Amino acid sequence: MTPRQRRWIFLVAGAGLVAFYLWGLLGLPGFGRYPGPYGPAILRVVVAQTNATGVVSAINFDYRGFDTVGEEFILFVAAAGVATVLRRLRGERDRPAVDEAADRDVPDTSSAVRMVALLSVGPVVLAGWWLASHAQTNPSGGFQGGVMLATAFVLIYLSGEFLVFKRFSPVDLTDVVEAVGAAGFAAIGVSAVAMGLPYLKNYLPLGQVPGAVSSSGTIALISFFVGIEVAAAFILIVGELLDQTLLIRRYSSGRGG
Amino acid sequence: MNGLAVQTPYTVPVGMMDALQITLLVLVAAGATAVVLIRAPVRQVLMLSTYGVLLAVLFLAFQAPDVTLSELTVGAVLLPAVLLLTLAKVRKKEQ
Amino acid sequence: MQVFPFIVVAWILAVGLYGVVTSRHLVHQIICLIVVQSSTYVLLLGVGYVTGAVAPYFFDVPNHTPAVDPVVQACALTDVVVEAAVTALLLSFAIQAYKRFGTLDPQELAALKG
Amino acid sequence: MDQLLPLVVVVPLLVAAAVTAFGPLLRSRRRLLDLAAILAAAAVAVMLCVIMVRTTGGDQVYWFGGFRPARGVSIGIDFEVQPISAGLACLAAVLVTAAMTFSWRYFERVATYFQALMLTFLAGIVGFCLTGDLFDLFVWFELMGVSAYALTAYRPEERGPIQGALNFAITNSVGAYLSLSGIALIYGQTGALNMAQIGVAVAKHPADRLVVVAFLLVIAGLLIKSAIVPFHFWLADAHAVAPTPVCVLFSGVMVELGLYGIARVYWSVFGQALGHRAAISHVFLALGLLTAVTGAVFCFRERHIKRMLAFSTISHAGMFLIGIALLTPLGLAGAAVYVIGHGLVKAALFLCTGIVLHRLGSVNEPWLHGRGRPLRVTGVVFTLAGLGLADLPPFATFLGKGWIEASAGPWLIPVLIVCSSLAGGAVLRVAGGVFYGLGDRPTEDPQMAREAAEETSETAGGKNRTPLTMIVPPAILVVAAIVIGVIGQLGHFVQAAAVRFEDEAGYDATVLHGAHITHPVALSAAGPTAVTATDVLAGLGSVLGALIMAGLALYWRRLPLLRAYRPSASLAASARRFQSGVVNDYITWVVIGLACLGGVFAFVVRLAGSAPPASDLTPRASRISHASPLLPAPSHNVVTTTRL
Repeated sequence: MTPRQRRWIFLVAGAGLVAFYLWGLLGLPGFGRYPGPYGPAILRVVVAQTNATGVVSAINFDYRGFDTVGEEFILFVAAAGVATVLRRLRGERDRPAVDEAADRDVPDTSSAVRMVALLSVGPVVLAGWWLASHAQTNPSGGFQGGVMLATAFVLIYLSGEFLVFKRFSPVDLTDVVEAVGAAGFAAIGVSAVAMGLPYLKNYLPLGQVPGAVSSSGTIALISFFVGIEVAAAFILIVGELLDQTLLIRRYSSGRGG
Repeated sequence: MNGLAVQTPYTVPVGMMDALQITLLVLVAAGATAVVLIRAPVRQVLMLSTYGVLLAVLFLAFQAPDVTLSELTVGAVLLPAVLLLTLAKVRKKEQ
Repeated sequence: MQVFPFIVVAWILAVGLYGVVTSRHLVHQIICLIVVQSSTYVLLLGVGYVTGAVAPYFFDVPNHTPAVDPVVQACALTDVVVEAAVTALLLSFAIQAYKRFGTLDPQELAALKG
Repeated sequence: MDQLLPLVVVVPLLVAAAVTAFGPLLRSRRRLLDLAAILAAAAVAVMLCVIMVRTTGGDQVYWFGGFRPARGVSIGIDFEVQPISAGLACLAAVLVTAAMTFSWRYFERVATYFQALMLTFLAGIVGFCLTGDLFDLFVWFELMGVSAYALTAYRPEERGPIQGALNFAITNSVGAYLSLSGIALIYGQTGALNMAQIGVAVAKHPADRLVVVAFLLVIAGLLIKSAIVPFHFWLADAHAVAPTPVCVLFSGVMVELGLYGIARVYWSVFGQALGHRAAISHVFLALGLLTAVTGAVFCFRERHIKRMLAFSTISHAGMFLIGIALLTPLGLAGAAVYVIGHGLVKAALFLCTGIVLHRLGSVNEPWLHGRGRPLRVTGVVFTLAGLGLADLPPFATFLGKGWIEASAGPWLIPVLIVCSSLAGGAVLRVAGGVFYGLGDRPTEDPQMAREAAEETSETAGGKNRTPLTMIVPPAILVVAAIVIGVIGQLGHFVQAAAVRFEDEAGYDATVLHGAHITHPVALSAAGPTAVTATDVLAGLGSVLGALIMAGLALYWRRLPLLRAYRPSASLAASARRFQSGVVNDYITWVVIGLACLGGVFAFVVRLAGSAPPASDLTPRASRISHASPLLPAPSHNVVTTTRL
């Protein structure tokens, strides 16, 4: 198909598909009239059962925790896939910068940017940590906290210290951390099985006060592992891309693939 | 529906909520269209970031602060950063 | 207001698909895929919304305050992670495609014709 | 609760994480990690075998976190395991084990991530097969998909894998998002994610338009995954370029999983509400026929062996869809056995192709002509597998196809014979030409030489012999395909499983009310299990047809008629037009196909006018307690506790 044909065919067929989709969408009960029963059933029992006041986290890490196991491993696979696809290939280091821009060095970062970036690393890490450890109470959780921690990494890049950072944080270590995070979550579930309970059964003491940091049993623990996993996965992904943009072609003896 | 609403420190009157949501929905629809129609890669990424912020605010109006936070960190910051890195890698021949 | 959010959902899906189909640049195409997926967030959160209800957090409101559906929010969170993962993977493919083919136009990647 | 059920998903995930974590530390002892990964896959296969045997006494339901449903409302996620789902997952585990054993000596250096990705792929498959929750289905579908995309691009130093992976990933992602839209849509109406619970809820509104749209959207992603025409274009691209051990899984189970998913959501969620069984059956039969014929024709013209096998998979996917679309237990049972048999022989064929690539450095059929003579054992295994693909008695493929034909009636027999002859004929043509040097030596044209040169080996070093780890797995798989075909008890077992799979009311009661199916009908056969003379004749007919087609293809230069017309030339031109390699085209086809299907469904369900037959209107919820053929009313032991 030529682009022109494709566009016209799509406009006709797409209109049909969207009309069909709308036809179904308009059969919904109407916006704001969610009929239940899933949500209300959980809302009725959640605080009593888990001592968590952040219901979304309670669902993600307890009621539907098994979904989250799969989700964590999707991220794990993506990081592994990015590392596989972007690994340094045979011959790549021999080839000088042909298709890549040799004229683009790491830009010299102005000291103002560098300072602001470095200064904000601390607060961002703290915010990430806080989010990851308050899953059971507030709108937060391991996922958001993990992404926040990974953002700190991007800030370090902005500060122009990427090469320094790389020296201190070998990718192998990030790999290990990521695997520990992903496996930790799955292993918490297995520990319940080992005690004869159902997989991912929330068996830890729930604490006294609903919404306290120490409440809600395994939810807090799982959130912590998820935070580690997410942060490590995104650091791996961003790191691989930075590798591609900055390092490959400039150093012939990098990390072999 | 008013019988259902309970006064909380954060309660917004239903009518105002409606107006807010409609505005945000229009903005989101326009944002999505803009993201698709802008063909210059870097500008498109910046538009995507804006779209991410719009979505995040919409989700807040849908009473979903958790999703807002994720959409902000992922859709408005992390993905655009990753996309810009990719574009930096492939930029040379585009020019 | 009854149906408007769902019309927006269909619109986002339609423009996203239009972008994927007409795209001449892989990064652009991947971004359009993100737009397609964003229609599912709006749909998920839209169907779980309850007019006048609060967000499902009970640390400062009484336990049985009517709240919007928390399940779709959990699903949307999972969905966001999936988006990030798939996008990262696709971008790494795009980088390699650029290295192998010297172009990012899907029409000109020609390893697999016929 | 059977504690094995979570472990079959979690064990491969944990081992994948461990392999990744220890990879850098144990660089000098790589074999340890390889062994751990293979053992993990084998352990999953064994566990699934045990689970499958246990399900003969009744479905197994597992509630994660111990959240059992109360009063028919589920708040957790469940695994609902029936013999068919456990069997398909078990096939996947067996094929992963075989493929990883094969890779032991295949890749020069197996990078860390290969094992991890294979194991996560397996976990995704198993989770997808066993889950009873619609959103959970999507999660495992995505895990499977993401692993598959990464595995396709495993050799990023070449052009093909990158483009194949892009086409695969973009097409399937669009499908996955459409599926998710469908899930959200049905959730908006029913407020449930548990399949049984949705099924009960939607059955209260028969043929509702939302249900129709949600059904089509949910199966959109599955139709793409199962490569049903016109959603099939990505498959040939991905298969042609993925590493051969990975192709084993793509062809052997991934495509079939899409069909399994369609069957699962049809029977446990939408079937009762959609009604109009005859019309829906006809729509899917038409899709299946179109796919079977298209795949077979394209398969026959293909000269790139991996692409050829890919098109044969498309053709077979069409035949499986026919079996499912008959909406009878016998057809479903036939499809199940056919999937197992096909998975085993197709895996063997891909592994043999991998050996050819390893030893000879190409998969270009004309170039390979006669060069495979030294590979005697490989040739024998390949030929046997090819005969199995052509449904030779007593292969399991023959058994499965026989049931599908018996259920459909005589009109289907010639169609399936033609398809099997074309697909099987292409494989036998390769066997004869490459391994025995039969037929006329093709003239070396420049294009062929270029294609052969483009194809580089996936392996390096040690090419003058075939390691045992490479030849033993395909041989075992072929033998297994024969053994399964001759087990006498199999017929009863599979057909009973199919009856249970289609028993919607029984499914609902088992999941939502903890009922236990003990009725003897569920444990015995549903149709004729004896092999009839017609079956044997049909099987032999397709083998004969395959041999004739292979002969014609090898010796066509000696037949003036064929030399004059060269039918394959025009086919090649049309193939080039459709199979363009441009992902934009593929998405356009997806949209076209879905718009057409949507129109048909809308017409069938809403505008056909006449009320559906009375039996379709029986609300499913009210049927639970008494109407299931398998569920005697007193056997309910309803569980109402929310938490353990």
